[in-house]
Amino acid sequence: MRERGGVSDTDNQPDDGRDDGPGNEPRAASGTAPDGPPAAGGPLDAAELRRRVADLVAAHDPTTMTSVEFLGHRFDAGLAWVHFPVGCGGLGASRALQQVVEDALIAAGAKVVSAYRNPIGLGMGAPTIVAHGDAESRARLLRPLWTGEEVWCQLFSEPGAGSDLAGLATRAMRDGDGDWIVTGQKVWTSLAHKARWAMLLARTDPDLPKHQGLTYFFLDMTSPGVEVRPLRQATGQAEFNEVFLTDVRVPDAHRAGEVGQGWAVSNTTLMNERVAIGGGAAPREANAIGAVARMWRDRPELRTPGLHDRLLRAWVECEVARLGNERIRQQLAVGAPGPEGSAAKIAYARLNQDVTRLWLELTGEEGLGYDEWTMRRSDMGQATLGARAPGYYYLRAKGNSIEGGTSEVLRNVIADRVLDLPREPRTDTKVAWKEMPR
Amino acid sequence: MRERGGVSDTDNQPDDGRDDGPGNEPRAASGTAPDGPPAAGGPLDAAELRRRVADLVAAHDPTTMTSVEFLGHRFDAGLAWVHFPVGCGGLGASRALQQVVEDALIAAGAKVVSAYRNPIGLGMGAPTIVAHGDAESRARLLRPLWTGEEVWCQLFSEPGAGSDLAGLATRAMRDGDGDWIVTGQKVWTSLAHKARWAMLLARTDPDLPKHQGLTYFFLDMTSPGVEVRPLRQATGQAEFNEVFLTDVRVPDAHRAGEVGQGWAVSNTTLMNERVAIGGGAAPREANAIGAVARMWRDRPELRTPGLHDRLLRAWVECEVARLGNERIRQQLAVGAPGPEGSAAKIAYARLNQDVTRLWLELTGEEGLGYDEWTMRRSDMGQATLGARAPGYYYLRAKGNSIEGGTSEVLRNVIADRVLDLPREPRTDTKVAWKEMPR
Amino acid sequence: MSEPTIPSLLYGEIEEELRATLRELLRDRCGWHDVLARIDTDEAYDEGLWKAVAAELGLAGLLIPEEFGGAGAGPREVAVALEELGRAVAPVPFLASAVLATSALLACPAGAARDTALRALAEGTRTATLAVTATTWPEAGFPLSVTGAWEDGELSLTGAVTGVLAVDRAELLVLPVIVAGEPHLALVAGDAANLARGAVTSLDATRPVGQVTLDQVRARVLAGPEHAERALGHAVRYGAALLASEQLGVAEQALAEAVGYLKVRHQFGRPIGSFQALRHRAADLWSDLASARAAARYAAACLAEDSPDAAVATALAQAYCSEVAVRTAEECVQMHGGIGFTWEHPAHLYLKRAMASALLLGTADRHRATLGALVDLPPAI
Amino acid sequence: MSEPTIPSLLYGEIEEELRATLRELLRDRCGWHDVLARIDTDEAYDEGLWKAVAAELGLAGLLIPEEFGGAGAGPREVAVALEELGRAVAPVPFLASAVLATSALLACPAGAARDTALRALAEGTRTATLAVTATTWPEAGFPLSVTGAWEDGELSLTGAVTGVLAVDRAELLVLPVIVAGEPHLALVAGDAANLARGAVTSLDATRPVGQVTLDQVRARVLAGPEHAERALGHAVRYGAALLASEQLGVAEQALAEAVGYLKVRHQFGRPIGSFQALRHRAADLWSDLASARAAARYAAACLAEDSPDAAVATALAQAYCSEVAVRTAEECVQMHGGIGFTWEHPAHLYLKRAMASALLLGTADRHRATLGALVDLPPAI
Repeated sequence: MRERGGVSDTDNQPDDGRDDGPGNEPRAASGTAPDGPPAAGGPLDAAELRRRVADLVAAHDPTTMTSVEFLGHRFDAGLAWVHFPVGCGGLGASRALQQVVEDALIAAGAKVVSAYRNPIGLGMGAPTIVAHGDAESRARLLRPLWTGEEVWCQLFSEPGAGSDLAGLATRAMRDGDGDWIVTGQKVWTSLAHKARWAMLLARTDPDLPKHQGLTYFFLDMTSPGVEVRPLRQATGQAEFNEVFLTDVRVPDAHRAGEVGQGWAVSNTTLMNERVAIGGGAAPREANAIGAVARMWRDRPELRTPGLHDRLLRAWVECEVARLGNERIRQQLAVGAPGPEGSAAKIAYARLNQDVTRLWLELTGEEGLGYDEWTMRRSDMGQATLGARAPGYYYLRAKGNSIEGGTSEVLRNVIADRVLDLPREPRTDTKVAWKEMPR
Repeated sequence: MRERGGVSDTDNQPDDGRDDGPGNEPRAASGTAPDGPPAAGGPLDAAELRRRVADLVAAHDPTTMTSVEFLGHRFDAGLAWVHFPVGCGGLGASRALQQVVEDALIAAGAKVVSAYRNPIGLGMGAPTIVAHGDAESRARLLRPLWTGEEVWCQLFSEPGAGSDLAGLATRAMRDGDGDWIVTGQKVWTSLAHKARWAMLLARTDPDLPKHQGLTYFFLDMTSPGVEVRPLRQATGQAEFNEVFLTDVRVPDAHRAGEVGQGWAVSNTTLMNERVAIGGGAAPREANAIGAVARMWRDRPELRTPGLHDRLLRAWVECEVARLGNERIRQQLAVGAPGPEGSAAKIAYARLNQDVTRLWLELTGEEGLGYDEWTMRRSDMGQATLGARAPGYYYLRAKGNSIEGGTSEVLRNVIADRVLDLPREPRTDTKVAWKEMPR
Repeated sequence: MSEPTIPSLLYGEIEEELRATLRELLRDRCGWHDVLARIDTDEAYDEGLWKAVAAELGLAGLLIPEEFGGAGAGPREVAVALEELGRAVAPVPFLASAVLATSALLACPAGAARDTALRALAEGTRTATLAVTATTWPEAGFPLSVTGAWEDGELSLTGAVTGVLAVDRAELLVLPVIVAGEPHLALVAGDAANLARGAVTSLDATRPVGQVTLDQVRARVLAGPEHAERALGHAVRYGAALLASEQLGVAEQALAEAVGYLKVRHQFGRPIGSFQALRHRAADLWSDLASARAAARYAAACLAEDSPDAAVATALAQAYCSEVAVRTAEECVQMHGGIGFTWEHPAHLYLKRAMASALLLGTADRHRATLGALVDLPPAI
Repeated sequence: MSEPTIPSLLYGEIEEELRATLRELLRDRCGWHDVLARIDTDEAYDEGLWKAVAAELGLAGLLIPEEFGGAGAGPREVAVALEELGRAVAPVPFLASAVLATSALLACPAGAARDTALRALAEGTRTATLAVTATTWPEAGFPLSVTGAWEDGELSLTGAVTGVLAVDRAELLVLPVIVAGEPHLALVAGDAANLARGAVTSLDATRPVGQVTLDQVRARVLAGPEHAERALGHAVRYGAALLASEQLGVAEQALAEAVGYLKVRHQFGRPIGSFQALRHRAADLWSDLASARAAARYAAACLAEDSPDAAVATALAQAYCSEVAVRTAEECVQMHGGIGFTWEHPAHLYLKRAMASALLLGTADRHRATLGALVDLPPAI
């Protein structure tokens, strides 16, 4: 939960973008611009890409091999992320052409890779590797990340560093031969129990102010000293993990970006998380409001006048939020991204909380029950609607205003970046990290 | 509005009670302890007081004279405020015996003085004069204050000093002969247009931190240089005034408390305002909820299911607030005052705003109308229910969360004094007033 | 439940141009000091401004086809105009004339009376109103308070309507009447004989309501039983859908005022906008506005393409935007503290416009009930 | 509307003593770690704690007159006990046995079955429940799901009830049944032949519900048609009124946890409790609690003096306190951030208790509807 929380929180540190230079750099650099040579062949337009997809499918019939094998061939053909450089699974083409490839592959009968197996690697790991990894890291890491053979997770948040990610305490110290020895505790880590690699943010200089003493690493999760424990939530499920790092050795070659530039590098990761939050317009009555509306329609005996008013209010809010998201999507499509994403995230959390509570109240007696408290692992995210008892969704929704940036932090983002309101006095950005009260 | 606002705000300055010594002193001193000699005669118990009332009425038949005349005799008999010292309209008796006097006077057929004519003088002026005025001031000021011959107002708030009353800018400078020359602008002053005297807080030393450079005066409102202008509100009415002070001369004899002790003295005034907020338990459906409930009952054609739910919610909130106030009253009665007063004030403001809005929505078409925009003076407070159009009450209610301490300041009071939450960092209490950004 | 593809919720180039032109005009000629000063006069409307808006910019004819001299634009453009007029709390009878009366006329069958009226409105030489109680909502029944009778081949009307927008100002009244038990729409001249009218003191003095009384007043028929009910419902729905954009404009201005004040007002040695509680509330208001904009745009877009979802979109926009406008205007007062409660500050102008608008053309509550029926969420029995 | 003088809303000396004793016991034997550990076991109730509370402290008999071995106390004392039990989220069947079943028995006419049961409950040697679906509300109709027949002079019951508090734990079940078309209350032994019962996995694992199925189960009559309906309504109203005090206790503990965390948790170099947005929210919760305390106290006091306002007081307390408890527990999670969402933190215990309690004995919504009828605020037609 805080894993993604940490991510966005950081991105959103009210003052970080201003007072602390590094904060804004990756935003400007935007990480993933093509930097490889243009591929041989014709101009990289849609027709050329369709031709390459046709060549790929002709050479490697997806129906005769495993998904992993085909994805490997796709990577080698530069058709994984077309805007990545050649050799990194891309062609240095325009990002807008990616959809052409996806469509052509579907038309050719090739299954499109699901983000489910390796969502963090695909969404955040890959852009960071391309932007900040050295040639060796790119060559080693990107292909198995893409095929899903190597799952990634993110080691940012800590018990003492949630909204204030830059205050993290995990310590990386150089040893005699230039490697790094890492010790600390990370938390809210999705998929850590399946991950081969992690994006790790650690403190390399506690004498500097908190944003300046951080360094970013790619961590091999099979290294000695890495221990992953499930973290059980109020729902009974364990969606996340705690990760304990005890004298874990990380080669300096696995450092991403310069020493002390970890905050800037992490912003590449975070920015890409934020982009991933978008997507197509959901249909009306998607999410929990649909479940409540169906229950209202199907079970007239549960209806009361007071709940009717609440249902209608909730329906209005949900539908307006849906239109708001669609408007954001339309703005992005014409290249005019607004800051409404943070507002949408706040609204989603609040609405999902209100609606799942309404659901439980409408459910009445059955709402007193639950399906299962036994701790079970969940790979990522909340259960699909209908899979569990209403109580589960009520409890799970409580996390929505915490994970991926607390609603409080997001309000600060809007106040700072949109409304340009004066900042709160801050006491934590100029002092050495080790002097900071905690 | 801010006039009372300023009052409570000050009382409630989060840090003032801690960082700035003077803030707490008058609270401890509590101002009005008897300091005159005990009156001659028997022990000052209820029987004795009843006897004195009987003597008073026998000597001065209230049915044969004006109210002012009788009040004068009552003052002279020490039966105005029995807990005040002898000579100050009191007998140095226990405060709890005041009710005995009131009851005995009613039983004797004497009209009890209404606070309406001089509420600020009676509620806040008198305790301040007794606690901080010199003998001459007491002798000169208390009797006509009590009889209502001299109305009082309070010159605390300023355009630039609302919630932050201690930041006020009105300047008092000593001239050659020891008098003070006062220049500045005050605002939100009820009754200034009728007042003979004012409680004035002014800055005597801008080089000190803001709480330390204030001094308190009794100001003769007929002095040259005092100009009173009505302040019109959103309702169209002018309940308050602006008061402009231009080189107004105030004799040093009219200073209350020491130079630089104005903040402490003002706390006597403010504390007494807070006490006055109490009172008896209101009946059910007092306030605006009663008007809405009656409209609901009397005009079934206006009812809708959605408004029904809102009405019931509002009714619950109002009734619970009423019980909450009653509980506060009961606590005070057994001498265990709690900090619930601030919460009650916040709740009242919010509820009155919600309920008057509901009233307007229920009213429908007639709610589009208004009774009168012409600027009219109002002596004090909002119009009684039923006297004006619903729209008036809707508009007037907006002031409830501002006057007498904004809801924001009162939340700080609760956070500080009740929950003992850590304070916000402050930057304004240690620097010279003149250096403070504004 | 019909659920068409969502149309564009953005502002097109022409809409942005229209906005820029109108905003400039309003900045020059309709500052809040002007609006405030007018309230203390007997002239509710700024006639010069109305002439500039209606005739010179041609906004009165936005909805009117070019064949009648109009701009042949549509509800999306009207919505943008309303946003700007709302922002300025402009004292002009745009909603009554260019939206309500115009859309009613457009929904009536062609005919001499209608066509002449449309031409006059498009020119900006005449102002009209829809003579219904302004709190009516799209699904309310046809009004029964005015009846008509045929006398010597002429329609004669008797009755009264209260709470009518711009009734004292309008040269033309589009009036729902009952003739021989059947609904009709009639056209009446504002200065007709035996017609009495006047404004009442109104909560929103920048847009007062008034009443009209008719005692055998001569009228012309605009629509008979086969069209009248539909035309009236169409006009009220059009008005409700577009009013959401005006509410959006009011809310935007109220928030802009509040945020501006939060930046400059200092207390406790800091700008008050640096206090987190106020920052968060301002952020929430901004978020609400983003949603309101989407809802208002969707309603206008659905009208523009005559979407089957137009009724849902209208009810949705009203249910949401009217509450956002009131909440934002209320917070604008609160964030200003005492000064926001004075007559000499514009906050009360936004508050009164927002609150009065929340009562117009169906409260949020009415529109939620409508939605319940439209999207199959019926009440409890 | 009846409006009696408001009774004392404060806590009396005896009540404070009771609170101190119980709080000490709960602090020693019912820390949240204990409660949490129990959820992962098969034993829903802490039998040792229940014995201490019910028998040793004698709280099971608070409502029971001394003639039956009870404490002869009243609802005010029960309310205080519930505050403390709620604070501790104590896994004991107090509400089911000492409140619901006991008040039902007390409302039945004297008789051997009843009197014996009361004595056993007062001793703390038996636990009872009122076998109704726990979401029922005071004005709900008499349940029809169990019917009784006379066979050889003995009452035999058949049917089922779901969602019953403590049903798997209780030795005695007070059961509303229909005999010959008429309402009765019957007493059934938990271990009676042909009776099956069991708990279900519950949202609030510290107070699970379960079902009971009866197939010709032998029973004794507690109340016939002349008393049964009133006795059942009395018990449910008693339970609802006093549940408000438990909800108050849950909310108090949730706020205390949250405030404690706000003081120690540092982010951005400051305790998070110094951030104004959180300070204000905590202050608002505290204010709500002050009101909830008044409402809960009023309900208990009205029961204690058999006030004509008891029905209003009950509906009011439930309508208010159940929402305050949920809101406070939700904010407790939120103010803790991630840690508050973990299993190893008590916040979810308060949240689950608060939310499940909000469904018990009538939702806030039901109670508001009841109030509407009681105070003459009828629904729209």
